[in-house]
Amino acid sequence: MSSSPFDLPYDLDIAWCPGCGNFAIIKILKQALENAGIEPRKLVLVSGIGQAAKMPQYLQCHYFNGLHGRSLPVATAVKACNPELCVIAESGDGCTYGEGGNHFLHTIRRNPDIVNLVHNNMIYGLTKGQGAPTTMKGMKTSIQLKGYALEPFNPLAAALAMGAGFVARVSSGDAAQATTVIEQALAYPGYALVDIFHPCISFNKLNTFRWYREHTDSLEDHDETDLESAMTRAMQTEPYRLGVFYRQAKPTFRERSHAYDTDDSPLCRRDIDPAKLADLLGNYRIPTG
Amino acid sequence: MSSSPFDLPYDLDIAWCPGCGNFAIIKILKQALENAGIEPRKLVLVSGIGQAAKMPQYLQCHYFNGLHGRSLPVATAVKACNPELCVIAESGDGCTYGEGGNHFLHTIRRNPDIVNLVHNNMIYGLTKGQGAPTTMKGMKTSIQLKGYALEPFNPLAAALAMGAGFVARVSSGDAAQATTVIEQALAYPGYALVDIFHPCISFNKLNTFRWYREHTDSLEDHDETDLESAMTRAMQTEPYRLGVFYRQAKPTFRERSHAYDTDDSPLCRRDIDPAKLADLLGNYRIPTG
Amino acid sequence: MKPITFPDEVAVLISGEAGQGLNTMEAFLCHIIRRHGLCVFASKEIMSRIRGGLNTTLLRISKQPTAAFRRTPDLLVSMRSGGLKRLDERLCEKTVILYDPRMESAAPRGNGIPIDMKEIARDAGGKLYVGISICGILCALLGIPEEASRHEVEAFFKDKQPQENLAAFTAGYARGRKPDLLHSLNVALQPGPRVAGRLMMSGSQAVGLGALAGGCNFIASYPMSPSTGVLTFLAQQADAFGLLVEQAEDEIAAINMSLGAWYTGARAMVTTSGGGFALMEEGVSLAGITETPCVIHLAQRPGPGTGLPTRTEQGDLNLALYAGHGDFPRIIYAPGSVKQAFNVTRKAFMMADRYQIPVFVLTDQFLMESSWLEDNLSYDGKIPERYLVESEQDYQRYAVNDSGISPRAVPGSGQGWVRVDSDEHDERGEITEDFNVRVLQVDKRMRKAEGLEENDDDITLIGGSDGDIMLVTWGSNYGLGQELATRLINPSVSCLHFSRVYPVPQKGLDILRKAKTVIAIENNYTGQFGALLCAAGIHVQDRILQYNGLPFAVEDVYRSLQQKINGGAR
Amino acid sequence: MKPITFPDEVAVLISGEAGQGLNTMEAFLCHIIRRHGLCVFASKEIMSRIRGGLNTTLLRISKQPTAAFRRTPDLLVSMRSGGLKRLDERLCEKTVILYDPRMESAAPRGNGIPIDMKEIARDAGGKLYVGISICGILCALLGIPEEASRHEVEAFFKDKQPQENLAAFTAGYARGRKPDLLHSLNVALQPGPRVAGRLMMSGSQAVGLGALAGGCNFIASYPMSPSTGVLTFLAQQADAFGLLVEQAEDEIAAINMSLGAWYTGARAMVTTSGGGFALMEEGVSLAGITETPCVIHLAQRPGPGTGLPTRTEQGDLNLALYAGHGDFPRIIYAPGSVKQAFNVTRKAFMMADRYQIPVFVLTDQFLMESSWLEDNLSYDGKIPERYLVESEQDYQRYAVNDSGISPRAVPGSGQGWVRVDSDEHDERGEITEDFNVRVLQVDKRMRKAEGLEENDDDITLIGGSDGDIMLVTWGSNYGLGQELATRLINPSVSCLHFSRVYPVPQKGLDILRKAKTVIAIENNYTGQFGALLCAAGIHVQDRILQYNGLPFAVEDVYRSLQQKINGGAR
Ligand SMILES: Cc1ncc(C[n+]2csc(CCOP(=O)(O)OP(=O)(O)O)c2C)c(N)n1
Ligand SMILES: Cc1ncc(C[n+]2csc(CCOP(=O)(O)OP(=O)(O)O)c2C)c(N)n1
Ligand code: SF4
Ligand code: SF4
Ligand SMILES: [Mg+2]
Ligand SMILES: [Mg+2]
Repeated sequence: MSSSPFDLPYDLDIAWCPGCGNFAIIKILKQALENAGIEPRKLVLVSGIGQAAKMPQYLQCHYFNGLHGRSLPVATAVKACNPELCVIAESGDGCTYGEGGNHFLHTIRRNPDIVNLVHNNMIYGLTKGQGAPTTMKGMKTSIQLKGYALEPFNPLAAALAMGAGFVARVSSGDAAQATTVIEQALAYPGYALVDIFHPCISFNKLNTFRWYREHTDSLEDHDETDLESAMTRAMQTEPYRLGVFYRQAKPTFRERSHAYDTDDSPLCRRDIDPAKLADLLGNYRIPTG
Repeated sequence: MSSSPFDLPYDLDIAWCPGCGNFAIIKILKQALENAGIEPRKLVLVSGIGQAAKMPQYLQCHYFNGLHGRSLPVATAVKACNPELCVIAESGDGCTYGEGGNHFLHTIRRNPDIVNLVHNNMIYGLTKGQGAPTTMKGMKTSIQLKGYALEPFNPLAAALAMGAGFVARVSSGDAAQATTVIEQALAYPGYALVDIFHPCISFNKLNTFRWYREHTDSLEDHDETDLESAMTRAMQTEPYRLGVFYRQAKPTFRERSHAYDTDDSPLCRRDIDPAKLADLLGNYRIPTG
Repeated sequence: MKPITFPDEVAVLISGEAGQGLNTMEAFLCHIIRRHGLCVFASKEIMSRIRGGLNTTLLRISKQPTAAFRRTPDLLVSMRSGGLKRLDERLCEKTVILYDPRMESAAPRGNGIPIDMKEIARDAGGKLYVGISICGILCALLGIPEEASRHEVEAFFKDKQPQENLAAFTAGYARGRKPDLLHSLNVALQPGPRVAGRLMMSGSQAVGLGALAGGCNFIASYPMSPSTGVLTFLAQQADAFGLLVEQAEDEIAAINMSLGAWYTGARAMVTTSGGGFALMEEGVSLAGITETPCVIHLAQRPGPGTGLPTRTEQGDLNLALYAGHGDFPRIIYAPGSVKQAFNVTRKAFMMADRYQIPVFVLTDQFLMESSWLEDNLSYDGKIPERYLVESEQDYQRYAVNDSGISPRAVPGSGQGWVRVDSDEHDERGEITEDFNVRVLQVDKRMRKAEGLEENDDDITLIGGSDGDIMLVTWGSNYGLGQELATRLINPSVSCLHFSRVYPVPQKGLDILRKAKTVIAIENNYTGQFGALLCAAGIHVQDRILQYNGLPFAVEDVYRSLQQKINGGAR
Repeated sequence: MKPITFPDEVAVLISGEAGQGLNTMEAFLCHIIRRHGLCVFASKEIMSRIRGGLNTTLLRISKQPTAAFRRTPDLLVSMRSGGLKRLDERLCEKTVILYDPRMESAAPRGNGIPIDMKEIARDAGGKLYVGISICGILCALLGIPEEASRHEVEAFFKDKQPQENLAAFTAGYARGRKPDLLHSLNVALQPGPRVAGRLMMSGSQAVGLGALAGGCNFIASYPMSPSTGVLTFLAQQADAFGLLVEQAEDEIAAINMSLGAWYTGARAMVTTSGGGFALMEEGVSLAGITETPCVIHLAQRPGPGTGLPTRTEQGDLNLALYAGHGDFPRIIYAPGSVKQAFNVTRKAFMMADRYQIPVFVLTDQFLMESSWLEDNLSYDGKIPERYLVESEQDYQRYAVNDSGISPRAVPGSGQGWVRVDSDEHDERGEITEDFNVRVLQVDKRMRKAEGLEENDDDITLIGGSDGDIMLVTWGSNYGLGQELATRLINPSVSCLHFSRVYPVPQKGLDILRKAKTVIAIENNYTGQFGALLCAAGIHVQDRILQYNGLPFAVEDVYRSLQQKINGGAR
């Protein structure tokens, strides 16, 4: 691997299984960050818990490795309080769409200017192979012995239904496309979802490198600004389409929150104005005479 | 009001504001239940917390009035454990789509045979008028002083994206249509979402009886089995369409859970077979000789 | 009939339904009576509904300030049918009752004075104006000059039907001067100048103002009674003070957002009640291991479950104390007055920032929604200190040191990396599975608990420390203890109030260790703070507990203390 | 060199990386050694990863059963580079070390015996088979006859590469008979007949089996180490026993589903760990106010936050004890053996159903994932009683009575209405705001706490009750206390183990009140159970606490007790 500003300057024992799709993703991510010209010292990776969520540990960057399912609220606040930072929320499919499903819905509605990378291996990796919301019907797991039976969660369709402005899917097997798409997500001003297909070689024997190659294909003749068509394609399965499904500028959380309407300085550096507070206290005073 | 088998045999002080849309909904519900031939003693209403969630108190039926946001998991389990019961999960827009958003997503994926009635007044009523997920952009509230700013939550589109098999919207102002649709929801074998537009006269000064009349219209020339068209219409706003957007048979949670594959008796009445357990214990015994 | 005289205090209870404007009446009466130069303490008791039902507001009007609830009013005004029946238990033979004979099936026992409520506001505009007419009656009875009153009405209602309100008020005032009222009631309260210049506010406002003083610039929360007032207050101040106020999708999002905000150096708060807080506990534990500061305003209401959503209790002390899995330090403040509410909320931000721990402000419905009078809040106008460092190249977020407080840097300023981890981590913030590093980090975190600064105002002693009986109160029972200690002087009764309940201030324990008889007064079933005192080796001889959803009535506690003291004889 | 002799016990520690088959080795060795007639207790210590890292399995092989962890093995087998370094602290001069010189930079200090691990399984099929070769070596050393061993291998691996495994085992067995090994180690353990017929199982299996015996027919949970084993076990039994097993979207859904299930008369359980349980607390409070039974299996791991996800601790007692806002009764069991795990889980269903309260089974990673040996579980084969009534026309779900236990009916059977409410409610289950009804219902609920039945087996006294020192243990430290009490006889040391920790059994308190010196042994930082005992008036003189993520090593505690007893002298 060629050197990157995001390489750690020391060796670290990486906790992923040798051969896991996560190794491809870290390469892709570093490249995309470099292409997008992100300064490592301005980068904050926010993650939940799971194999994917270990990603921040392996990059030279700031990070907040929080709770299972809770990367998005943390990431939203980090960006809101310091807009100078580049904020990525990165976690697994179980973490983001399972435990964190409610935040997924409502973060999209807020539209903070963050990138949401979801390692979608269609399984719970770290807890050893239970079904995830994206697990395919019929797959047998240690809990779903007769095969996973729920409707698979369609993150792209859900995001579009919530009004997301940047919705994409890539595969760790196609590094070139994945890098470009993530780069674009980083450039997009608002919430950008990139669902990343990748194989869990330890627990998902169905969705292998090969399966992903054979069951995916790039979006073609697709107008990224056409919501209806984006939705139709998001609902398609065979092949699963890869690329940017939808891109549309929308007001971000910064504007919606009004916190920067009259003051550009990052919230995290704002001080209270004691004179104003003293004035306000005066309003509660019982007037004399 | 003509008498109904669901009338309580005593007077109860109803905690809703005089003139509230909820009064129309209770009438509609009683009528739909009667039309559908539901036996009161087989009916369980499960609700969360909010003004809408008080509904079960005012009907002659069994009920489980649980926590804010948590009606769906309770309802799913009640139906799963005793399929002989008719189970309705009924609550407000805040309860179902806000606090309970994650259950909304995943209950749909499970497809239990329940009806989900959501009183959508586009506001938090019981807590005195904060924005709800369905609140319209620009509406001013006690917390959103400059106007509610998030993308409104589109429950129909979300449900369709999750693979729901029965998706409908009605308005408390059109009792005839609402009654028919709820009756159909009761007849549908699987999760049936009925989002019910209704005015909160105390806190929502925008979405009044009149507003609903002027901004809604029935679905016309619509094929209920066409998912794409259902989605397109669900995304439309002016006018908001009313009626059944989508109807499609799907395997229910009963089948997906396999709990009734070989035994028809309700889970809640099953006893353990001690002989089987003794056998199983034997498997852990270190063989002699 | 000899007129009933109220020389020191008159407690007025107004009963009506939601939607009849009790809140406006309370606000207006508090305002005008205080302007007039009398003290008022107002507390309300409301049903969980928007219209209808039966709510009450209690106004204790007096020369000396009071700050506790009373069960039995001197004067009851019943504005809606059913009020007399519901409140029967709270009345005594002396209570004077203004009621509408058309609304009640029977005349009240005792001193009923019929008032034709429908009639009184008819000319002014009908039943919407009954409330303000009643205000007129009360002002007349309190001897507030008519002319001055009318000015106040005009000012108060200048954007809300000023004419109608004035007319209704005037009609009421006239009614109040009629002989049946004037001659049977003699409110001999002489106003004084000492009320002017004081502050009047609710607990919600005080917590909100304290948050501003503490440098709060971010609040994410989910509405829940009785904590929502703080969110609303801060929303109103957002523009002026540059705050971000966000309504979260749920409480889990709220606490996690607040941790994200603190991580960047912002100062965040969440406001919630027991059930909502239960959902935040995993987040509190995250704050514990990541050593991210956090400030939690927990306004209590009676549980379990949804319980009594609009009422009061002190049942969540244990919840706050043991919230979150694993062991980590925390502080719990429990203010008992608006001054304390302002000060401890402000201090909560400071302590959270300084020690990088979760700090609780534990209040309740009674504190939040009552209208209090306060000399001043002693705001010194200082900009809150920021306990942050600029990171160096080799910065270690979790550096082990003597105090246990590793210097905190934020991303985007300095040369180092700010790595924060919910897994056990080494000094750099990287995940570790090394048993020794684990122990070092646990010890480091727990070391902070030993050094937590105590302040003189964490406790308040009312009366001497060598009396016969020491009452212990915490949180919103401050005023109660004060009043009891002042009234019960033989045998000598003192009161020790804790505005910090955890860690229990050493100074407080010292006083209690020397006390002869300790009686803990708490608004919960099990006596949660008393148990904490027991664990600290204090012998708590007796407890006065209540859990019906109401605040303690001062006369109830007075009576039960009398009984305890005199062995039942009065 | 004189051979090292192990007359009573040999503790074998196997170190390897995730993916090298340690679990299979453990299972196979436990099986074959027990078949051979020796006792084995096996516990593991694993990293939070799927491949790589360094994990260990400890096998205590002995004539008499043991059930505690040991820090220092007699024999270490290191299957991966780095193992020797990492485990250095756990070795002593006497430890014999089997290692691969090609994988280690330095020979181990002490009794190293080089083994060419790559070579040994080469012919059988390469490095995948190293583990089974090692098993061959160990079987040879333990004197398990070759012929019998080979049969066991064939049976055990009949669906998993039987030929390769047999070849590798045989090669290992041959290596084990080489003089360098045979002559330096003398494992003089004579097998006996008493192991045959006993039960071997993990804590997860025991809890799962207990749930079945308790009539569990519904489980909804979200995976979380170390609680997932119970979910997996029940999934495997779903078909045979007619259970519904559902993986919930989160822990909040899980607990609410379980309450829905109980509401219908089904018997549900949730299984989770601290962080997941924190999310369930509002649901526990809902169970409290609605008086819906519920059974919660909480398998502890070290916190706060994500902490050390695959390791062990007893840090969540307070969490369970104070979970949920408001006051309501509950029971917490904390089993210390698989027999207790089976029995208390079974009983948890009974008690939950009978008293309509939440009942906890508090375990930990050590209990869940170790392989235990048990005489029998004394299963009586009784179908669990159902504490349900058929409702009459005028049925009242929350009827107030002396016991506080209102007869519970379910919807769909009987003539009455089953109304369950999370708001405070009247006897019918309808929302109330009546203060008196509130008090009646709180009192009714709390009354149940007084009548909770205690059982003899809630505590176990090992040794006499009049000894010099009384050790107190709870939960998974049962075997530890047992071993200590057996070994430390002068001065006389007894041990009192609590398998129910709340309410603390009266019988246990009685014993402790009479004890001379009480020492509480807990695997957490603050000594949470000790604090409960203190609150009950017990003087706990000393505590032995640990919080590094490992179970207590029996020799560590032995040593520190010796020191306490002899004032430092040995
Ligand atoms: C509240 C909570 N519940 C459960 C867990 C246990 N847990 C850790 S990771 C994980 C699933 C991980 O799956 P996914 O997010 O898909 O990530 P992957 O490991 O597949 O990359 C779970 C259930 C937890 N840490 N916290
Ligand atoms: C965990 C929790 N958080 C917050 C609340 C407070 N709460 C009660 S009802 C409600 C909102 C109700 O809005 P909605 O569901 O739309 O019902 P409506 O009153 O409008 O019918 C809230 C926030 C609660 N009871 N529990
Ligand atoms: S368990 Fe699966 S996802 Fe996790 S590191 Fe291994 S292969 Fe990758
Ligand atoms: S607050 Fe709104 S929704 Fe609730 S009862 Fe009143 S009008 Fe209806
Ligand atoms: Mg995954
Ligand atoms: Mg609503």
